[in-house]
Amino acid sequence: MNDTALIAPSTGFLRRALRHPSFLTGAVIALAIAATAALSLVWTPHDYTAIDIALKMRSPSADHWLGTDPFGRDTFSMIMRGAVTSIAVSFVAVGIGMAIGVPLGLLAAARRGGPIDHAVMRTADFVFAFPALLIAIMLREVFGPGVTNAMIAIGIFNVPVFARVAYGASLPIWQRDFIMAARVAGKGRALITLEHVLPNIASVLIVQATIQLSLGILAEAALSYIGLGVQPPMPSWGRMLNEAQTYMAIAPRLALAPGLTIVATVLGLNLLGDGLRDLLDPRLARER
Amino acid sequence: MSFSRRVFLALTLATAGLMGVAQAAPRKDLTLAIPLEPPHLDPTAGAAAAIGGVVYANVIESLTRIDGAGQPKPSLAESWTISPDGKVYTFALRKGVQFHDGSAFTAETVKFNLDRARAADSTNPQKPLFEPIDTVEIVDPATVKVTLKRPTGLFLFNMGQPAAAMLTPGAVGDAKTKPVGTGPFKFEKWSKGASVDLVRNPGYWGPASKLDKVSIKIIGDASAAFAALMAGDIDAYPNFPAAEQLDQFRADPRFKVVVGNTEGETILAMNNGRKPWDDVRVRRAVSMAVDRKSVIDGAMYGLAKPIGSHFPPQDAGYVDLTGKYPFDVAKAQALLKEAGVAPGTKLRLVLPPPEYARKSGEIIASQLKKVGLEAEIVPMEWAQWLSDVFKGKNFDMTIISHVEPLDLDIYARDDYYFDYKSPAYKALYAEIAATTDTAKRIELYGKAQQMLAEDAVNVWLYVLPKFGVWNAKLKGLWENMPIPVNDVTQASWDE
Amino acid sequence: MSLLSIEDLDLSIAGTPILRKVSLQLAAGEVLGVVGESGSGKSLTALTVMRLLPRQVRTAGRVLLDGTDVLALSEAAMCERRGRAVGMVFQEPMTALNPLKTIGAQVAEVFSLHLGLSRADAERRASSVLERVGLPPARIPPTRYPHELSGGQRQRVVIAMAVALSPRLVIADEPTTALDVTMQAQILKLLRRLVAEDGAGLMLISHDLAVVAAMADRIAVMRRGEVVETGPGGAAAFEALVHPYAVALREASAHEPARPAAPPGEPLLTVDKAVRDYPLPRPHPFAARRHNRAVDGVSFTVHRGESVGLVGESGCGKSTLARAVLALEPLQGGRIALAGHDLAGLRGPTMAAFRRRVQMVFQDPYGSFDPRHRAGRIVGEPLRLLDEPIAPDARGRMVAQALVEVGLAPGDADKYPHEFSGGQRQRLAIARALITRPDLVVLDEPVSALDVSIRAQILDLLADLQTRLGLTYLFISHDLGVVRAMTDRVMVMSGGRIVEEGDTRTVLDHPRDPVTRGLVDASQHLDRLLSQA
Amino acid sequence: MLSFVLRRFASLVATLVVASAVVFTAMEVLPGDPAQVMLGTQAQPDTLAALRTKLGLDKPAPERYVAWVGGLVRGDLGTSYTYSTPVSELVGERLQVSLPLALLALSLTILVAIPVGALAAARRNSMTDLSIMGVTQVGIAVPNFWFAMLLVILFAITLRWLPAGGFPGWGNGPWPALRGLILPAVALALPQASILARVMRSSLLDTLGEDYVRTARAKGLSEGQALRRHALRNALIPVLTIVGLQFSFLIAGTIVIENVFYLPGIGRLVFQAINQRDLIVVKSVVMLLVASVIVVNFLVDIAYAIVDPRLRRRG
Repeated sequence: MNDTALIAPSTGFLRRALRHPSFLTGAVIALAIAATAALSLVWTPHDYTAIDIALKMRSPSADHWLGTDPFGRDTFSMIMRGAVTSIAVSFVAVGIGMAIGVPLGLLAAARRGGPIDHAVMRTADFVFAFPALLIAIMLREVFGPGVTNAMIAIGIFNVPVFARVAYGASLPIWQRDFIMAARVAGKGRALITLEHVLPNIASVLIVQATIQLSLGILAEAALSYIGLGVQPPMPSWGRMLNEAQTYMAIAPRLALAPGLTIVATVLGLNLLGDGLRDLLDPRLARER
Repeated sequence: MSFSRRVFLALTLATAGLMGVAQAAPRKDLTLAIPLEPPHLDPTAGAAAAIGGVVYANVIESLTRIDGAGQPKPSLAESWTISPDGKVYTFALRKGVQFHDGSAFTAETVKFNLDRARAADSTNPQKPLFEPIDTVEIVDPATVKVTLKRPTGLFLFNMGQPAAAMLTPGAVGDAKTKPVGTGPFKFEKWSKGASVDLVRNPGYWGPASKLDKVSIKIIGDASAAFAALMAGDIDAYPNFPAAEQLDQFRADPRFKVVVGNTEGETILAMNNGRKPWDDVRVRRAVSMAVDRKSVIDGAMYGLAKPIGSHFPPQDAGYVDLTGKYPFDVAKAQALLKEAGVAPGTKLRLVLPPPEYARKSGEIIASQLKKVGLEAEIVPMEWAQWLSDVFKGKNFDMTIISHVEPLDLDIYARDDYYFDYKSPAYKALYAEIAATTDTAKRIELYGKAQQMLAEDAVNVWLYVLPKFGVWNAKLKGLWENMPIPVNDVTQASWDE
Repeated sequence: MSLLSIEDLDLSIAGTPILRKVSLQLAAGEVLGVVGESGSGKSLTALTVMRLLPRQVRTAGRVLLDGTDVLALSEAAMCERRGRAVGMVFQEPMTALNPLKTIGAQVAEVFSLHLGLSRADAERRASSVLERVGLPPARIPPTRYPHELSGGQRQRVVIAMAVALSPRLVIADEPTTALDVTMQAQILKLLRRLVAEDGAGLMLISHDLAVVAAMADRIAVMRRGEVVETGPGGAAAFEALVHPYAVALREASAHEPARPAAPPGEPLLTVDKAVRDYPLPRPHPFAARRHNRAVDGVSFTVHRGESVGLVGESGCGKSTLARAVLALEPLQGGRIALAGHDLAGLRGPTMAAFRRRVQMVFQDPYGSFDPRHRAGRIVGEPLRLLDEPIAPDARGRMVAQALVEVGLAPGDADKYPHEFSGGQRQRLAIARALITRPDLVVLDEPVSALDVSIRAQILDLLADLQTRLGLTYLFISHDLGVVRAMTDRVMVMSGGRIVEEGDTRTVLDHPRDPVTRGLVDASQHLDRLLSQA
Repeated sequence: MLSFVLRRFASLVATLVVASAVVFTAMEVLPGDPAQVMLGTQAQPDTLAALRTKLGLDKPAPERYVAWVGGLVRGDLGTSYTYSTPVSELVGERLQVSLPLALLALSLTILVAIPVGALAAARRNSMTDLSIMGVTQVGIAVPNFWFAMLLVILFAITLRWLPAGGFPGWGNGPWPALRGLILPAVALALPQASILARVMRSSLLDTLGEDYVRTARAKGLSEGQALRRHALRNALIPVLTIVGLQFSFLIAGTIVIENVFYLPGIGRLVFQAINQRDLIVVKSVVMLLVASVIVVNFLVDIAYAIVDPRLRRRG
């Protein structure tokens, strides 16, 4: 690790950010999706739960911008409200992952080589070996399907990710001379972790959080697709895809709209993450 | 020669030519697909309908058999006599019948099978069917006398159900993986998750099948099934899962689409033992709140027949009660108010996995919302549905299709999941069960339907339709599905 | 005609000019020394000759190699010349070799590539070249991987590749900077012998004027992308340089700060049979733990007001010993005491009191600052060790005073570390170490990361502060010149033990232990050693 | 090398033991009675009890755990409650679908990703690089099951080149079976290949910046030669890690994709078995999946040691 690995707080962040194409694209997409989600809480063109069989399978029109589904619900309204589901699930899952994973990773790094380090990292490896989907299925079986279980399942999957990232990013920090300087200044491990390690790995964590958000959106879609996510009447992009599947031959539009929305959202978040990485962490930028 | 004559001639010649080819080599194989894989192939050891769906009548036979119209017909029992008190059935067995492994079918076999099914350690899923049997006696190798504890009107029908299959004693242990029966087809191979293959049984006692090979594939996904039919990978899908795709098959001359009936009364079951559904006014209000037409249009593509009580329209004794509680939001609200059910009352609407339940449930939830009932949709897998709803009665409402034929008895059971408690109905059903006279029975069936509808025990939605899609040249498949089986014994290719 | 002739070379990276009108001449059989501090453009000049520049680089001017302008050659023609007409040796032997290939294969590649030799022939030739650079196959089989070799051995492999085809020109870019002093002399000797045998020209690039002067026939001094002076090498080099920058370089490398001799006071730090073990990973889960003994029964005493040097090659245990003295790592045997108080018993307030009295200055000043903290916070960090929490304004005053003491402005407290120059950063580090008015300061290679010209200023500051504040120094270094200038007594460490100790001048002028002798020989008599080649 | 393998192996065994305990406990808390599922709605209490005894469900949990683990060690995965066939046989049949699918997807991933990533790195900042980066960026964002649906619409429904789902079995020759696996494998491979190509690119860019590549160039190797002979193998080390991690994703992906294409693979087996409360199958198959991930990561570690001589003699 060289000097550029750790960067000083920069005054020109915003100026640089506005010139960074992928950050800008990603930020615009992410903000658009977030704004749509927020808007859907107070307004959608139509009631996204209103089933009116008489209106079923309408093609896109001025009234129904993306047409209607087999229950006569407005596809556009459902996609808008589906954003809330996706965002809520992936944010809570990242929250769970960070709240548990980061402290564990920091603790393991602070106690490097000791039994706590081994216990934490082996557990992380172990949880990692369980495909998240199996965790989701088990949770569904025990607690019934629902959005909470999706959050927990994805959250559990996020825990070892954040633990490893926090651990991996902290280790080189602990090797740095300023940590020894802090110890000479009488600081203990906890204080050093709080005052020196955490601020210095914050950018890495932010970048990882963005990546996990986009993975969370994909995972939520996959879980909803196989019926483990949010339950009707609350719309979800993944379940819309599931419902569209039998209509693939008749109305591919039903599968295209939610699918493209997922792609756009995940793409946006990934671009945002790449951009943040460039802007926050020059060393990692090269690896893009 | 005019143009049209020439065309006609050409067509005739072409048809003749095709027929010639067909006559030279009529197809002797059939590939059909079913949505669910059977867990195993022993109908006497598992409840899954898919078991009978594969082996019933094709591989394994019973004393009687149920035909496409739902009537019991002679099978391994050539004929029978019933004592005047309706308690003693004497079956004359078909002679010279051999199992696929060469063992003989005799009165011994019948006694073995019936005794096994009702034994204390029996794991027969339909054990109650055998409960009325008091004794089974061997009169001679070709005659069996069965004495019942009480007259049982449906006994012949019950003896034709998959669970009453006759297995050879020597192969009972392996029946789950290698069923050995007396049917026109022998079990050949089961590629788990993919298909079950059957071949013609050359030693069959009855008229030989016109098919040499039958392959039953498992394709659960509607879009995969659609593509497989279109590609000609399968010849028939007797119970096609997606109504919305039928129009495409109808438009294609290669296919025949048959919308048939099943015995599956699809109901919105209410927990009669739980407040507020224990109040008949509330149940009536719910009945009025549900718009059957919308449900059928939305969930079944408009292709199901509505019912107003627990009885399918095609069966003898049916009474049309669909007009009893017409769709009326205002009236439903008034009734609820009268019964003291506040708007915004929450309820658990538990939905088992099948599409019909999930789709109907979503529509019904939105309909209930209009009368002020907030239904929380709780989807469940079968295992949990069985333990939570069916056994634990932990639900307010659920949607389920009762596919067993002539199952009015469930309303007379103690402690059944929807918890209907009516001594009057119990008495009525006892009378039905003891009645062997057909006309009298039919009349009583009518009374039972009226009584159930009056009490609005459940909301009866529709009879589960059966969408058969198959190659237009194929004939002899069942149009209806009185019991959930795929009888291919009469199937053949058009010549 | 000269072998290499660089004429008016301009070089810019992404529009920023880096080299300006660089002109250098090198004849066959001659050694040209290029000297300059980091960033002077000497490495880029070398890479231009090899045409191994980053893509964004634009060049102008001519680089004639045997009369051909390499800047005008096609890439394919250049590939033919690299390794065959010009060989190059790099600074970092640890990373200059492919870790996944054996050394034999890596050397053999030169032969198979340029001569089209079969694998067996190429390997045979590789063995003989390895033998020639001092890696006889009998002792160091060519089937070894780089990680199985020491730094010096690896540098020999790199040299083997550079000289394998006896190129007309060898470029060596800081070939010994990453090596220990004793190794340094051997490698330089080897390089000189090889080019002499082949009659090749050698372009030797270094920041170390002594090295260059000892090796080169002619010297070019570079600064900020320009050649500021050229002159003769050898013994005459020092006297001949006239450019002010060159003179400053020369004087700095021989600088000795004024240090009035102070009478040693009472014992401050006593180290008694200290032992420090590191556990090694177990070969299998049931094996007994094995240990690596980094400090092996070391005893010494440092008196108040003294400046004691601790020297030794890297890995000799001197840094571990320093960490133990700072109570950052526990001992497995023996004891360390400060003014009679055993470090092992320190807890809470007594530990804070100890830390207040013993502070440290690190080798890499930038690395010892949290880049996210401002200078004021960094310098004030040890103030938390005071018994009483202090008010923010008092704290600010103390920080400002500490900054002034080391020659910085009070206003610098609001700057971030990256806004300071290298020398200023080391001043900042010293300010931090002194803010609690410690008795003992451990200085771990405090000037070795600095350029020569700045080095002198920092040494002056340290000497001045010691006198003014009555500090005691434990001065760790591998650079005997600095140790000679800064310490009263010196201890020489090797293999975890102190092999020799005594008055600095006595020890360095009349070394008794072979280790000391090796160190002294290598650093002081570089030119003599080389002349024997 | 041997001691390294031994140490890793010991931790592998320990992990597997913990995994078995976790899986067993998870099964214990699943609600729902396997006997009830098998016998359906008409079953009587005494029938259910009889079946439970037959299945050994009436024994205490620790006893069943020991019996189960003991069986696993001997290679006996138990007998399915519902299928009444040995679980190993069931698994064996399903593996005939899942294993070729996973291998096909993995080889597709590797065969596409490594050359594409290497190309992008070699042509850094060119149009080729930019387009590869753009395509892979989208590839990562595409949910594999949705991509699968698109493939079905295009290749199965519209063009009718390939089947939309189902698996004919290997009995009818390899071609029909392979045809059934092409679309699922492509759907599985796309996102993984996108990720791997990007990892390959950045890893190769890193190694291309290493000193030894410069040394190689100074020897006279052209850029391409230096890349192939020196950078590539070093760049593969981090790629190997990702391949190991991707295996876990691939397994999860297989479960979803098998459902889209109705393939009778391991994923569907778990799904069905959970729904039917065929707990012995669930336990054994979940254990198998987890073990395969753990073992693959173990193999990746060993592969490191083979690729990287520095690890071979590690203490």
